[in-house]
Formats: sequence, structure tokens, C-alpha cells
Amino acid sequence: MRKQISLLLLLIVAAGFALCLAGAPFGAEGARESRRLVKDNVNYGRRYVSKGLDENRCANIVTSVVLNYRGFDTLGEVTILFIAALGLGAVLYGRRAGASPDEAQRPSLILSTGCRLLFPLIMLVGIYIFIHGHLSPGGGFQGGAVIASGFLLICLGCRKKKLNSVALGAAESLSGLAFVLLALIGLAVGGSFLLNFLPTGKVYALFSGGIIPLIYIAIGVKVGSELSGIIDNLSGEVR
Amino acid sequence: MSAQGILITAFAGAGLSYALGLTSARLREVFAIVVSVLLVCLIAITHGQGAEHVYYPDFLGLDLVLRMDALAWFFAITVSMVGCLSVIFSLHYVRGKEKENFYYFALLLVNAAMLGIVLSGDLLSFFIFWEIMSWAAFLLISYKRGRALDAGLKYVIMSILGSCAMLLALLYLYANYNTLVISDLAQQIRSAAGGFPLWVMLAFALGFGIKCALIPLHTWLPDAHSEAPSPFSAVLSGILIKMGIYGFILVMYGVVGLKLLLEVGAPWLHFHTVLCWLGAITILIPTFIALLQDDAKRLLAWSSIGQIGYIMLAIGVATSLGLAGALFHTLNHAVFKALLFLAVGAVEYKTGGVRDLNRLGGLIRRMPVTFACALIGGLGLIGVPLTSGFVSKWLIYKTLITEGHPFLALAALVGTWGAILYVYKLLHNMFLGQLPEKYANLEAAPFSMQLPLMICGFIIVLFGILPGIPLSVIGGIVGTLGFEPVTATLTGFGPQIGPLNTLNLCAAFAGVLLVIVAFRGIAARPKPVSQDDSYAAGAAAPAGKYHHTVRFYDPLERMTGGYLRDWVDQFYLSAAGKAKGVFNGVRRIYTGDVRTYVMYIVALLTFLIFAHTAGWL
Amino acid sequence: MVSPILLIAVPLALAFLTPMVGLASKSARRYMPAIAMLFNFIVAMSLLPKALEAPIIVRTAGWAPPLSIHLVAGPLGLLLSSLVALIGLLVAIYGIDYIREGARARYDVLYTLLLVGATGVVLTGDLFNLFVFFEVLCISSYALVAYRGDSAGVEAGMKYLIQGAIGSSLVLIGIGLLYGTVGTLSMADIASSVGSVAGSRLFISLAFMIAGFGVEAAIFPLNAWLPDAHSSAPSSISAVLSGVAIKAGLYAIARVVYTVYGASSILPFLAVLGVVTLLVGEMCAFAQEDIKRLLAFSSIGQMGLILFALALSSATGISGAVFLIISHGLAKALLFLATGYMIYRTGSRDISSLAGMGKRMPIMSLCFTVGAFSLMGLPPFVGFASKFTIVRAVLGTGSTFFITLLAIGLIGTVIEGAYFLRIVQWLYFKPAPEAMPEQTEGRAPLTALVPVGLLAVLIVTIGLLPGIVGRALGPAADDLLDRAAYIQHVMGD
Amino acid sequence: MNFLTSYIHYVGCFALVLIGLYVALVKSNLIKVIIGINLIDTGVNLFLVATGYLGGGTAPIFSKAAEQSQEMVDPVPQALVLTAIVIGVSVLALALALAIKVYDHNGTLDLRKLKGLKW
Repeated sequence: MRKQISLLLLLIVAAGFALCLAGAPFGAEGARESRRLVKDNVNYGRRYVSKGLDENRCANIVTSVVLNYRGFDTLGEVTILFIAALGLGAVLYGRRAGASPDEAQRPSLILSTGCRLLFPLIMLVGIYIFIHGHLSPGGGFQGGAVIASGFLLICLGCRKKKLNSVALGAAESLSGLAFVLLALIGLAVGGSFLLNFLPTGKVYALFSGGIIPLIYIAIGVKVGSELSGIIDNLSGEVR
Repeated sequence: MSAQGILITAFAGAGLSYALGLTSARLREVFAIVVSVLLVCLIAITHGQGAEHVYYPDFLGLDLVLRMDALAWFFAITVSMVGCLSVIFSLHYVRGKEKENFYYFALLLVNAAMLGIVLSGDLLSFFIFWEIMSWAAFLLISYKRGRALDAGLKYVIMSILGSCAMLLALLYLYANYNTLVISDLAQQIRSAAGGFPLWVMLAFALGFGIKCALIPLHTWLPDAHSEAPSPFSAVLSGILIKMGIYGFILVMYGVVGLKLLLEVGAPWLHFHTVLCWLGAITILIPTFIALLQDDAKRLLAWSSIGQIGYIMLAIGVATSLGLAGALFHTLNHAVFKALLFLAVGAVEYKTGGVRDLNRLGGLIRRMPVTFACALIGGLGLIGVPLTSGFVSKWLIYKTLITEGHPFLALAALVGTWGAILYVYKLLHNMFLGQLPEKYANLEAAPFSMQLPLMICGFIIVLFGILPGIPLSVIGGIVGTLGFEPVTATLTGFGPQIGPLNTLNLCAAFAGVLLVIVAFRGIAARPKPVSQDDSYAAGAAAPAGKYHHTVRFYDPLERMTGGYLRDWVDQFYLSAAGKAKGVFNGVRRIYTGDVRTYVMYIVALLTFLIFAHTAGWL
Repeated sequence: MVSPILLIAVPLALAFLTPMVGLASKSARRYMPAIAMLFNFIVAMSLLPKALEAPIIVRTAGWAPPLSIHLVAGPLGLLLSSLVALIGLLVAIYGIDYIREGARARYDVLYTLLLVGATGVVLTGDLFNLFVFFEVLCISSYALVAYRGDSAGVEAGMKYLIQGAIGSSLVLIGIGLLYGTVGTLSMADIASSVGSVAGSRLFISLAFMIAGFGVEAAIFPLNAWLPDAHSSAPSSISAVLSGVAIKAGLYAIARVVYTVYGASSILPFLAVLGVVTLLVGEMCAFAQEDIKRLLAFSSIGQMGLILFALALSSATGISGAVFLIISHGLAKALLFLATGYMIYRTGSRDISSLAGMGKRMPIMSLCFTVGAFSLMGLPPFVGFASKFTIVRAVLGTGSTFFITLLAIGLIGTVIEGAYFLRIVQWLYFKPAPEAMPEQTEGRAPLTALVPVGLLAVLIVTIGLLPGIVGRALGPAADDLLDRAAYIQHVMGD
Repeated sequence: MNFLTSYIHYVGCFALVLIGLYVALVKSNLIKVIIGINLIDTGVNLFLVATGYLGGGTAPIFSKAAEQSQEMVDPVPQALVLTAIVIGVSVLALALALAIKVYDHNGTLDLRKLKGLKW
């Protein structure tokens, strides 16, 4: 019964989707076909592609959009991840993960040594990714995720290791604070939140893009520590 | 003293009495009485003044206006008078009970709100004060707990229903005439083309009808009146339900005006005719239900509904005499119903809460003053000549007959017979017959309880003998509402209305009295005989109560009891039960299964898409 | 000059700072949300007079509106963010001592972020940014509902999360459809170009957004999460959820329908939906024995009324809706807060356990009564002024359709009166149980009495002097109604 | 057929969304429902990226080698999707935490049995 009703409802939703696609041209492609990239090529991000390189000196236009034009979204996004980490902690507060560490099988020497060897390399890759976020594909979120995977590896490979939650929390807070403060400096200096107030340098150089790399570093640290915190919370006792 | 000053005094008095009560109970009592008496005086000295002024500009875009005119003054003095008496009566009644502070606060608040209602110069402030009165009254009705809680809820639900209707109606007026100030509104409505819409009138009637317990909207009243504390029952029955009457008069004659009013409704059935007939029904049925009541306050409550019927009947006739009769009867009913409720309250107070007529009796020996006053009140209720009730009923009969409404007049007459019967039952079962042993040492009610009774009794007799005093005011009001003014002499009416001279009545009564006294002088003196002689045939009198009445009108009850149940109430109760069932059924849509909830979300989306493709949206 | 963006940035910074403060002093940390909200309240109030004249447009990253995300601090947005800050402040003060169990450190941060989300929703001028802040609001409320980690809380949080997540996905689909059609995300820019688009795509994207935002706004068939979540959360959280969070959802719907789409064809449908929501909410509330569940259902009812008023599409109607948002926010926050300590005192959420509360907790009971009376719309409390405005607006439209709907809706008011007054009777007129375990821990501390008392005072004051808020209502209504002005303010020229 | 070929990417994303919705509507295991929600998220994210797609366009990243030699796809949806992914991850994390707690309390993940709160 439930299945039939669901299918019926979904069928209508599907018809709705079909209805959406029919008719007027859709998406950037549709707009190009119908020559409807209206209003000085502002729509469909045309303007970011054409002027973004000059405005922020940031080779990766997506990064430029994420951190400058739509940087405010990113602030919210970082906040949401922060909330998820905190909420996870709040929900699981006082809970002890399944088996106690004593009962768990000790990791073999090869495994734990291998993990320890790999860990700095992973860190390095992560840091590389978020430092070069404005030049190449990647950025704070991706780099942070890679860093967190390093911590995950430690958690899985060397079961006895506990992460220092105070340090993680501090990194989380301070990097978040750094993001907001960087944005607020823009407000103080140029009257606009998130203003790219630093000299933007030369395109394709490591030191280019003004505050964009700085923010991405903050985000990288924040995402890394948050995801690690989540891993930590899911695997151990939550305090 | 302006209307504003009066209201400030009233509301500040309510608040201050609460504040004072936190420090000293005695201080609060004194203060409450001082405020009440002060209000009576303040209103009394404003007699004859007419004023209208804005007291709160731009409340939600509307000016709130207070106004003092003859009609407002008339109701204001009635309200403050009865309010004052009930406060005095409360002194002993609530002393030592819990939540005294709350009691005084709510009582004074109700009184203040009622003053606000009658002094309002616009319908918005009318409505605001109306609502304050409603919820404050709810708090007081619930005061005694137990069954009072259900009574309170019933009252307040109906009252909210009524005020919703009223809100719709008055905002309809605002939307169409862009003002709610009564004088402007009246002018605009009268000068506007076209009639007055029936549904607005009906919505007002629903609001007012519920408050003044017009059948079939009366069902809250018997419960609320009987379960409220007695001094507040006096307020409820004496003046609170009269606010409904005031509303009717205000809207029908003050706002809509006689000319338009006569055309409201279908050509073959006018609104005011329906009101008349509802009034007649409201006289007949409750009067006979009152006969069957064993609870003294319940009996009085039903009697109140019956008396409201007279007033509504008289309002609906839409004649000058009828309106005068309605206004005078409003005043009278306020006084004698307050008296009767207070008298019952005094008995209740002394006997420790007994109101069951089957368990009382013979109290005349212990509480003679209470009895005498109750007797006057009862006579006034019946409408015996030389009481004020006679004059007002006379006016109503007179207009019914001259306007050619024989059936309505008959209904009114039959209602009076019923009144005689239930007043007799009430007085007899409480005061006459044998005194139960446990009350043998009962003391008379304290003076603070007797004083209001005596004042009421005095007013009844005074206005009965000199009806010209209130009628001079009433006559003027009738004139301002677009009728021919009613002119009255001090003791009755001139020939143009119909000869009524209370002096003649006095003389007749004096003559009859003289004859009786004379016959008593001639006849052999009655010899007091011990009760034992007549009832126990010389044997020792049994210890229990043997001269008493239970189920006073039992034969009548057996005959009519099946029919005289409160059908309407039962209908409402079953409807409420059904509604509860429906509510519980609606609740089931929240099944607790989150997948179903997700389905609701998708269903709404689907509906929107479907409705769009179908072209509905 | 103070920029409205501080309303989001500063509390956010304080929220990030809170864990650091917690390292230094645990007791200082508890005051952080209150400090953040106090700041917000002061700033919002100081900006309000200026915004009443013309909306303040805030750019980010220095680019003019359609290019970057911008905030539009119009009269409506600032009015609502002041309300958010006010309720947030009072509830934060309440929370200082109220929250005793669980991960206190996380509570403070999550609480602040929830309010940041609500503030962001009402201030932003960008559709996707609206979605982001909406998610900030939603995700922090999922977490806070389950904050205590008890069975009911977790279950409610889980159900809330599932429905909320699906709702936000629907919103995102709607945004995607819209972006694919017009290629921009600024609400004003969309509004200016949406008129030239034909076909059903627009309507269907609107349908997705209504169904999505409607979940948070607790519109009728989408509100199943609300009674669970609001009753299982800690009372301070219930207060903000009921007082603030659901209003944000409704604001989003109104903003999308009025400003972005200018879709008047859907308004009658929304009005019907509003009345149905009202009736269903009140009917369900009537039979509840659990006081918090009752309050939650009553919130649904009130949301229905607000939605109905919003759908009137007249200036008075929207003023009334905004007024009701304010008055319901104050009253419902008050009721949940007052209930919180009563539940601590008796250890039960049954209405019957409230018997005799009037004696045991006189101030809480009195305030509860004030709140209940205000919700019912009794004068002289603020609820009356708002309901009166709405009824006036309906009759002002003169349309039989709306008047009939209103007449049906008023039945809901009667039901509401019935159950609230029953509670008042329980509070005052039912004798307290004889053997009463006198729990000292249940005694309300000053941090609880002050916010509750202040809310009651506000309810009475605004009720007596509706002009305090009334001045801002007209511009707020125009803010929604006048699309052309909105577009012009944001886009320049 | 023409419709399918020119809109095949959209059809794919919507199919994902519908499958996800179907799972959420029909499956009674909490974890499966969470997976369903994730499927919806993924579908939506793909859809967003698809709206910015230009036939033959490259990623919007400049490099010294090929400066503006080709047309680039719309960068905005990519930025949006970045945000949306993070939001999806956050919701997922929270949902799993709640699922853990639900299992702790009730010993089951069957949604038909999780009806402690109703009516």
C-alpha cells in the first residue's frame, strides 16, 4: 500500500521534473543556445569567468567565487560544519563507544608503524591542497578532509591513540575566529565585510589572491580539526 | 468628573486593592469599599452631563473615545450601585477564605470593566472592556473550584464564541464606515444608502445574546450563576448579563437606529420580530424550569433568564413604551435579583454552604431581616403593585397590548404566574416551615450583609411608590434613542400614556390593610398553640424535621419534568462531546511513523504540481 | 556607521570564541550567548529607525549587489532580527541556570548559532545564502532538540532531522531550478528577471520551495516534527524554536512568494492552508495532556493564523501577520520558559501535575496566565492587538472568500480559549496534592524569574501601547509587498 | 529521444532524487532512510552542477598554459555545490550520531517501532 502510494506520488513529482525541463531553455547551456546570457554577461557566472582573474588575481575562479564573491556562504558553511561537530558531541555526550580499548585487539606492529609513517605524508598532502587552493583544484575543505583522513588512519591503525580534544577544539575555535576576523578587518578597512584588502599580487604566484589563501588556510585547519573531532567523538568517549 | 476619571478610579482601585491586600487584609477591605462608594458618588454627580472625548488617540489606528450620556449614565449608576453592594456584602462572605486578594481584585476588575463598557464611546473600547469583563468574570466563576470549574469553562467558551462574532461584526462596520466612534458611526450608517446587513446584526446578536443568556444561548448561565460566589452571582445576574442588554440597545437603537432596524431581515420576518419571539420563549421555558429547581441559586439563575426574556421582548417591540419598560425592568431586575442572590448568599454563609431548598426551612425566626428583604425582592420580581417591578411590567404589558401582540402579552403574563410560584417556593422553603434543629442557634447575618439587602429593599419600594424618579431619566434616554420621549409624573403616568398613579394604589392598599386590621380587631384573637398539639396529637414531638417540604412542585415535575429539561444544553454538550471525538480523530494523522510524515511532505509537493498542471493554481 | 552585517558576524565570532572562554572559566562561558544577543539587540534597535526610511543594503567583499552576496536590512528584516535578539537574550539569561545536564559547553555555542541562523535568514538578500543560514538554523536545532540525549529527545531529533533534511533538499532543488532559469541568485535580481520567464518551471520551483521551507514553518501537512521536537527539547530550546525558528521558515516563504516570485496566484491556496493549519493545530492541542506538547500544537495553530494573514496580500494583513509573529514569539517563549521550571518542580509534564501551581510558584503562574491570555487574544495583552489587526485586514479586503475562511478560523480561537483556560484553572483553582515533595532544586532562580517577568511586562506594555511596534509594521509590510521598491533599492537605479 | 539526449544529465540527477525519496518513503530501516536522504542530496548536488554545464567547456581554473583558450563552465554552481556537500556531510554526521543514540535507547532501528512520540 505504502509502496503504491509512494510510487504514485513520485510519478507525479517526476512528471513535475519533466515539466520543468520542457519549455524554456534551461541552465547555462540552454542560455547559451538561446543567446540569453543577459545583462552584460552577469548571469550564469559569465562575469566571474571574464573578470574574476583581474579582480582577485586568483587563478581558480571557483575559489574566487567561494571565498570572495560568495564568501559569506562559505562562512555559513563553515559554521554548519562546526555545528555538526558540536551537535554530534552534544548528542553523544557521555557515551562510550562499543568495546572498551582493553578488549579491542591490539594493532599489529606493522600496522601501527605504517600508520605513523603515513600520517605526516597525509598531513603534507592536506596542507599542500589547502595552501594551493587558489591556484589549482582543491582548497580548504578538500585539504581539511585529507587531514582528517590522516587522523582517521591513526584512530583505526593505532587504537590506543587518543586525540587531544582540547587542542582540536582550540584549533577549531581559533581558525573560525580567524576567518571572521579577517572578514571583519575588511569591514573596518574598506567598509565591506570580506573585502579583499591585501595586495593581490601576481596571478599564478603562491602569494596572490590577497586574503583568499589566508582564509583557505583557516578553513583547512578548521575543517581538518572538526572532521577529526567528529571521528574522535564517534570512536571514543565523549566528554 | 469626567468618564475618564471614573474609569481610572475604577481600574486603579482594583489594582491598588490587590497591592494593599499584600500588606493588610483590613486595609484592603476598607479600601475596596471606599473605592466602590466613591464610584457611586462620582457617577451620581455626573448626572445630566453629556461629553465625548478621546482618551487614547491612535490605538491601532483608531481613536478610543469615552462618552457620557443619559444611557451610559443610567447603566453606569446601576453597575456601580450593585457593584458597591456586592463588595460590601463580600466583607464577611469571603473573609477567611483563600485567595481573598484575588477575589477582591477580580470583583473590582469586573465592575471596572463593566463601567468601561457602558462609558465607551466607540465600539473598539467597548469590545476591549467587554473582553476584560469576560475573562475576569471567568476567573471569579471558577473561584469556588469543584463544579465551578466546568461552569467557568462553559461560560468562557461561549463568551469567546460570542466575542469572535462580535469582533467580525464590528470590524465589518469599521471596514465599511471607517470609524468605530459610536456617534460618527450612527450618523454614517443612517445617511448611507441601503439597509443594514442581517449577518452583521446576527453576529452582534450572537455576542450580546450569549452574554445576556437569550434562549438558545443561555446554557452557561444556570451553571455559572449557581457555582459563583454569591456576591458575584448578584453581580453576574444583576448587572453582568445586563451588559448584553446594553449592547442590544446600543447597537439596535444607538448605532443602527430605529428606522433602519425595522427593515433588518427578510420582509416577511424582521430581525426585531424574531427577537420578540425569542424573548417570549425566554420568558416561558426558563420560568417553568425554575419551578423545578431545588438549588436556591439555580432557581434564581433560571429566573434571571426568564426576566431577561421580558427585557428582550420589550426591546424587540421597538416602541417608546417598550424601551422605557425594558430599561426600567433592567434596573429593577438588577436590584431585586441582586437582593435575592445576596439573601441566599447570607443564608448560605450562615448555614455553611447549604443551598438545597429541601434541607432548609424556618429561618424566618433566625434571620428576620433577611427574610423581610427577600420578601420585598420576591414581590418585586413577581411585580406586585407598590414595588418597582410592577411599574416596569405594567409598561411592558401596556405596550404589548396597545401594539397588538396578544400572544406575546399572554407569554409575559404566564411568565408572571410562574414567577409567583417559584418565588413562593423559594421563600417558603428557606424561611418558612419548621426550623431544622441544627440551625436552632443560628445567628442573624452580620450587618455588612444585611445592609445591602436593606438598601435594595428600600430601592424597590421607593421606586415602586415613586416611579417618577427613575422614569424621568429613562424617559430622557428613550428620547435620545429616536423614540418619542416618555413623560412620567412622580407617581405614575399621565393620561396620554395611560393612567397609572401609585398614590391611588397606596390608598387602595391602605384601605385593604385597614379592613384587615379592623376585622382582626373584631374577630377572636388567635390563640397560640404549641406545635405538638396539632401535629403530634399530644405525643412528644419527634426530634427530626417534620414540617417541611421536599420536592415542592412534585406533581408538576412529574407532569412536565420530561419536557422541561434543558434540551439546548444537552444538545450543546453532545455536540461538544462529538467535537472532542473529532479532535481526537484529527490527532491520529500524526502517526509517529516518520515515513508517513515524509509522505505528507511529498504529498503537498505533489498536490501543488498536480494542481498546477490541472490549472487550478 | 554600524553595519547590519555585525548582527551576524559578531555573534558568530563570539560563538567561535565561546569554547576558548570555556577553557578559561566555565562560569563565564554560560554568559556568552546572553552577551552576543545583547549586542545584537542593541545594534538591531539602533539600526531600525534608519531602516524604516529605506532598507540598508550591505555588500560583501566590496561588490555591488548582483555580483556578491548582499544583506538587505529592511524594516521587516531588522524588526524580526530585533525580535530574535530580544527573545534570544531573555532565553539566554534563562538558560544560564536552567541547563544543568549534558554537554553544557556545546549548548552555549549551538544556541548562539541557532539565533545567528535565524538572524541571517531574515537579513540576507541572496537566495542561496538564505538557504545556508536556514541550514545553520535547522541543523543547530536538530542538535539542540536531541541535546539531552534522552529517548524522547533523540527520537524527536531524528524525526525532525529526516523531515528537515528532505525539506532542505527540496528547497535546494527549487533554487537550482530557479538558477537554471535566470542564472542569478540575488533575490532582487531574480525578481526583476523572473517576470519574463514563461512556463510551469517557475511555479514548480516555487512549489519545491514552499514544500521545503514549509517543513520548518510548520504548515499543515508538513508539521509532524514540531510537536515531537518542541515537547522533547529542553524548555529554553522549545522557547526559541517556537518563538523564533518556525517564524524564520515562514519569513522565508513570504519572502520567496512575495519578493522573489511575486506569485499572487498561490496566495488563496496559502490562505486555505493557513486556516487548515490553524484548525488542525488547535484541535490537536485540545486533547493533549502533556503541557509542552499542548504548547507545541498551539504554536502550529498560531503559525496557521500568521500564514493566513500573510496570504492576504494587503498591507494591513501583513502588518497583522508581523504583529502576530512578535506577539506569538513573546507569548510562546514566555509560556515555555514558565513551564520549564514548573516541570522541574513537579518532575512531570502532565497538565494535572500543575494543580495548585498558583500557590507554589506564584510569579511563574501569573506570567503563564498573562502569556496564555495574550495567545488567546484577550485584551489588554498584545495578542489582542495583533489578532485585531488581522481580523481588520480580512474584513478590509471585503472578499467573501477570506471572510468565510476567517470565520472558520475563529473557531480555532474558541478551541484555543478552551484549553488554555483549562490550564489556568489547573494552575489556580485546583487544590494542590496534599503530600507534596518539596523539591528545593525546583525553585526558580532569579535568572529564570527576570526573563519570564520581563516577557510578561512586555506583553502587557505592548498590549497597552501597540504604537511602540505599530510604527514599524507599516514599512515592514511594504517591504514585502512593494517588489519594485525592493528591486530598486537593491539593484540601484 | 531528443529530450533524453539533451537532458540526460538532468534525468540522471532527478532519478537519483526520486530513488532517494522512494527509499525514505518506503524503507523502514533508519540507516536506509539516512542513505536515502544522502541519495537525494547527491542527486541535488549533481543537478546543481549540471545547471552550470556548457558543452565543451573546461573547469573554471586558469593556468599559464591555456589562458582563456576555451569556454569555461559556470563556476557559481560549483561553489554552491561545495557548500551543499558540506551541508550534506554535516546532516549525515548528525543523523548517524542520532541513529547511534536511537539504537542505544531502543535497541532497534526499525522506524515502524520508533513511535514513542505520536498524536
